[in-house]
Amino acid sequence: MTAPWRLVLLAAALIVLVPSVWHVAAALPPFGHPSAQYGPAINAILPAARHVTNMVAAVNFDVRGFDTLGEECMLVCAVTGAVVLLRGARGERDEARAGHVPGRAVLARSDATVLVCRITATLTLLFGVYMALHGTVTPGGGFQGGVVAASSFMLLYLGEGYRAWRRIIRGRAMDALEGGGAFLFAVAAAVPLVIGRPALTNVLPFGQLKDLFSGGLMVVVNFCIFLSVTGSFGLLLLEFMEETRSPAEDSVPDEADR
Amino acid sequence: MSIFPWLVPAWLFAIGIYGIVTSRHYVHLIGCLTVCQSATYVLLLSIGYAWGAGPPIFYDHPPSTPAVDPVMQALVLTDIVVGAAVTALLLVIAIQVHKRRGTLDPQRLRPLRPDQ
Amino acid sequence: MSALIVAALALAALTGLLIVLTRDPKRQIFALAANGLALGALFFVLQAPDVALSEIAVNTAVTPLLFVAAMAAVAINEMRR
Amino acid sequence: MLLPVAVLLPLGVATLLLVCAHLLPSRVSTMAAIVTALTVAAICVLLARAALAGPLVHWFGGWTPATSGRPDVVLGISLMADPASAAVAAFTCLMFAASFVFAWGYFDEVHSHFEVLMLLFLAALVGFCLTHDMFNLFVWFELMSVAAFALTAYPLGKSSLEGAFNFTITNALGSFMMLAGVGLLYARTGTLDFTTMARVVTAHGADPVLSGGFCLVAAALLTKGAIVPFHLWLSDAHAVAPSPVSVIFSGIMVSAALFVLAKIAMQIFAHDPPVMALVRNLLLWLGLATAIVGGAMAYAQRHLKRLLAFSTIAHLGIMLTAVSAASPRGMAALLLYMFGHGLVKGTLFMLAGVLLALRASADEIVLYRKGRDLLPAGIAMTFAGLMLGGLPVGLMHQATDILDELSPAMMTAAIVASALTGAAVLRAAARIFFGVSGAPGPEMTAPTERERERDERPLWLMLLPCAALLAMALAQGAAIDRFIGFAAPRLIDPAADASAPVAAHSSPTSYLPIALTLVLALLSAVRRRPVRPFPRSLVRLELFPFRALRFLHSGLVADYVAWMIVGFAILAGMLSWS
Repeated sequence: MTAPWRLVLLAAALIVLVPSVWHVAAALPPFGHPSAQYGPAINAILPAARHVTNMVAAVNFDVRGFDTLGEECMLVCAVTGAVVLLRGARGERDEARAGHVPGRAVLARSDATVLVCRITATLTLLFGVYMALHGTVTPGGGFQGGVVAASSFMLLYLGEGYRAWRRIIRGRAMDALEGGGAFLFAVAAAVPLVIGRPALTNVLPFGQLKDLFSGGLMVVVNFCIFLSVTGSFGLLLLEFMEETRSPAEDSVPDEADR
Repeated sequence: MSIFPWLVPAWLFAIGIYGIVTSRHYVHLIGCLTVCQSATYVLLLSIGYAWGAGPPIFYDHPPSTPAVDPVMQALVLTDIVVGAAVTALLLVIAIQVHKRRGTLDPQRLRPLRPDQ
Repeated sequence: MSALIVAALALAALTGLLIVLTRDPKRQIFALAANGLALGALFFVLQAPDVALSEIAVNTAVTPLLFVAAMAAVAINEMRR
Repeated sequence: MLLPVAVLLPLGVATLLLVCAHLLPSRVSTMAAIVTALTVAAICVLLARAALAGPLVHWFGGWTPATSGRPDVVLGISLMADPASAAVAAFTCLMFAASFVFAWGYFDEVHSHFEVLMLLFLAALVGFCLTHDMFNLFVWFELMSVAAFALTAYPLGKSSLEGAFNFTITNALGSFMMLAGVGLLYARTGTLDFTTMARVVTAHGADPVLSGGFCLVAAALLTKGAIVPFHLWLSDAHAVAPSPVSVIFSGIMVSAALFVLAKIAMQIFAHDPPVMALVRNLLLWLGLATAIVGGAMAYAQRHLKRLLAFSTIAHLGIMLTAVSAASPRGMAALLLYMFGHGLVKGTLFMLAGVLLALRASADEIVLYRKGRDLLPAGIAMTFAGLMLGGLPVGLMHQATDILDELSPAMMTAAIVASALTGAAVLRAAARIFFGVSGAPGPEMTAPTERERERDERPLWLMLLPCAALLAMALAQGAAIDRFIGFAAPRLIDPAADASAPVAAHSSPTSYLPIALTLVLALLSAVRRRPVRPFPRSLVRLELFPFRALRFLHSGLVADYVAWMIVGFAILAGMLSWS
């Protein structure tokens, strides 16, 4: 199909969809007046039932924790897939140097840059941990904290350069964090089964409202997610940066028998 | 006017599709896919929004104050992180395609049709 | 409807359009980051600070970074050919 | 208590394998994967047996409906095993176990990442079948997709990467649609639990928001289930994925999507007139169209895995017509067909994998006579081709007998798809293993590629799972009839206590598919190159429809997405006009 015809086809389909979309939009509960009772019920029940203040975290880590386990595994799955696809072609050597496009000047890092990067990297990492720790109390949680913590690794790259960075951030450590976090989550979900309660039952003490470690099992789940997300995104960034290093003699497997 | 928030997701989805259909670069196409994805986030959060309600976090105000729907937020929250990972997976595929074919133009990349 | 919400929605819709219309993938990365910010702002306005944090951390920081890395990898490949 | 274990166990083993990836020899992780798959299969069989007495429900975190203290508000997520869902989950695990055995040693070099991805895939499929919560369904749908994307691109060849890219884009769009649909359903019903949602839907009746939500969810599931015009991604992905993965894709992943579509339509929307009208009419015609398009495309392929991929599309069309019956007998036909087709198609993909490993090609014309010393594989392939073509034994045939009785359109779909795909497989088998071949017809100009798979495995190890699957596909008997008859009504209403009659009367029409298959296969075996003008123009006339179809299957992701939107517009248009 040529491009104009494809556009005509798409336009026709979209025009057919316009009245349907309008129909649905007009019939939806008016914006700002939701009719669903699920959310309000959560807001009413959970603070007293679980001693936490962040309802989003309560939904994610307790009431709908099973969803989060699935999502967590999805993250692991996507990252594992990405890693397999990158490493499969490249192998696992880590001696190469950073890639460089000719004609672009390489500026030596000043001491100030190194210092600033070290400081900001530490601060970012701490901020990530802080965000994750306060997940059940204030906005934040393992997901956001993990992403922030992982991005601090990138600041290390900026400050320390490729080689030093590779020495600090190890692929295997990231693997272990990623898989380990998700594994602990699955185990934490299964443990209540052993004592005859439904999976993911919150059997730990709930703690005090507004306290850092309130929410019982939620704290554990939150921590597992933090580990796993840090590992996943760290690994992802690591493998992507590997792709930009100087390609030594990358083998392209399916060219071999052609 | 109260229909406007529902039209924004439809618009985002439609232009994302338009971008995908007309794209001539895999990486650009992946960017367009994220537009389609953001449509779902906007829709879900709009569904959960309530006038005059605060965030579903009862740290500064007592638990009895009206708050927006936390369920929709929880659904979107996890999905954003996963969405990024799927985007990464697609980018990896794009990088590998480029290594083998030297191009990222979808018009020239067709599986199992080597001579086109 | 509050003007703030309308403005945030419109901004999200516009930056989305920007992503699609920026055909050069290198420049599209900026559009992506802008869209991430706009969505983050929208989510804040919609009383979803958790989601907004997640959106900003992921879609204005990490995703554009991945795009940059991917484009760099593609450029290095190009050079090799 | 066993119910959550069926999902948690594979997830746990997969993540544990990821942690220990560098410590374990890969054979150990393969063993672990096989044992896990078989354990979960056993759990699911137990669940299916126990569910005969009534559905089993597990509320995660103990958040039962009562904990909300409000009517029609459900806080938690539940898994629910009705006999049919548990049986499909068990079947899934069985296919995975067979695929793991088949792939023994195939994926040695990458630190058990293959097993990790496959086990996550397994967990996702089991969760997908057993879940009773709309968003949870989406989560497993997405996990299943992500695992499938990565596994498709795994060989890192040109075609597999491009196929995986098309697959990812189309199915990611599908999952966005699903999420949006879940959002719409939630906006109207205020719940995500199937049972509660069904109650609210029944109370509301016809409502544009509910119709819109169903439409979006259905579009996603039809994309996964490869129904015309959402089907274009499938032939690219299944043809280029590693053979053990294709076994899963064609054997269970796509049909599971149709199974869940049936479950959602029946359990939630049974009392929503516009949605049910859509299911009964549009899905029937889409199914018929899918059967015809898939069958014709399969017949015109020379790349064996591509041929099988299109034949999967054709047979999915048959399954969709069974869904559209929206009755216990339709569900019985769907279940029987899912199992029968999955087993046969799994076998065929394994045989294609054998050829790729030992003869370094999957092109039936390139492989002409090259399989003469692989006689057991040839016999298995011929037999599987006959089964696909409607040999009157086994699970698939029982299902088509039911469809014959249900409606003429379903019968047509079954006959056309069986005959075309069966004949195509028989033609390939005759060419490769027995050196019997006429002049190539429309398949001559079909796309093909040179590729190979690792060949260190002994032949018997690869043929063992083939034989096992083929033997299971032959199963028939009173026990199966009784179980399916029991499971089918409970798929529509988990609280039902009726039983559907499964045995169908064998009428003369039930021999029609196999007769047609044999005629078509024979025709292609005696085909000669046309010399005189009249046969030549006849051949040109024959080629025309195949060319037109091939033109639509362009391999361009832009086309695929455009057609998806067209399909979605058809669904939405039908709903808003009716």
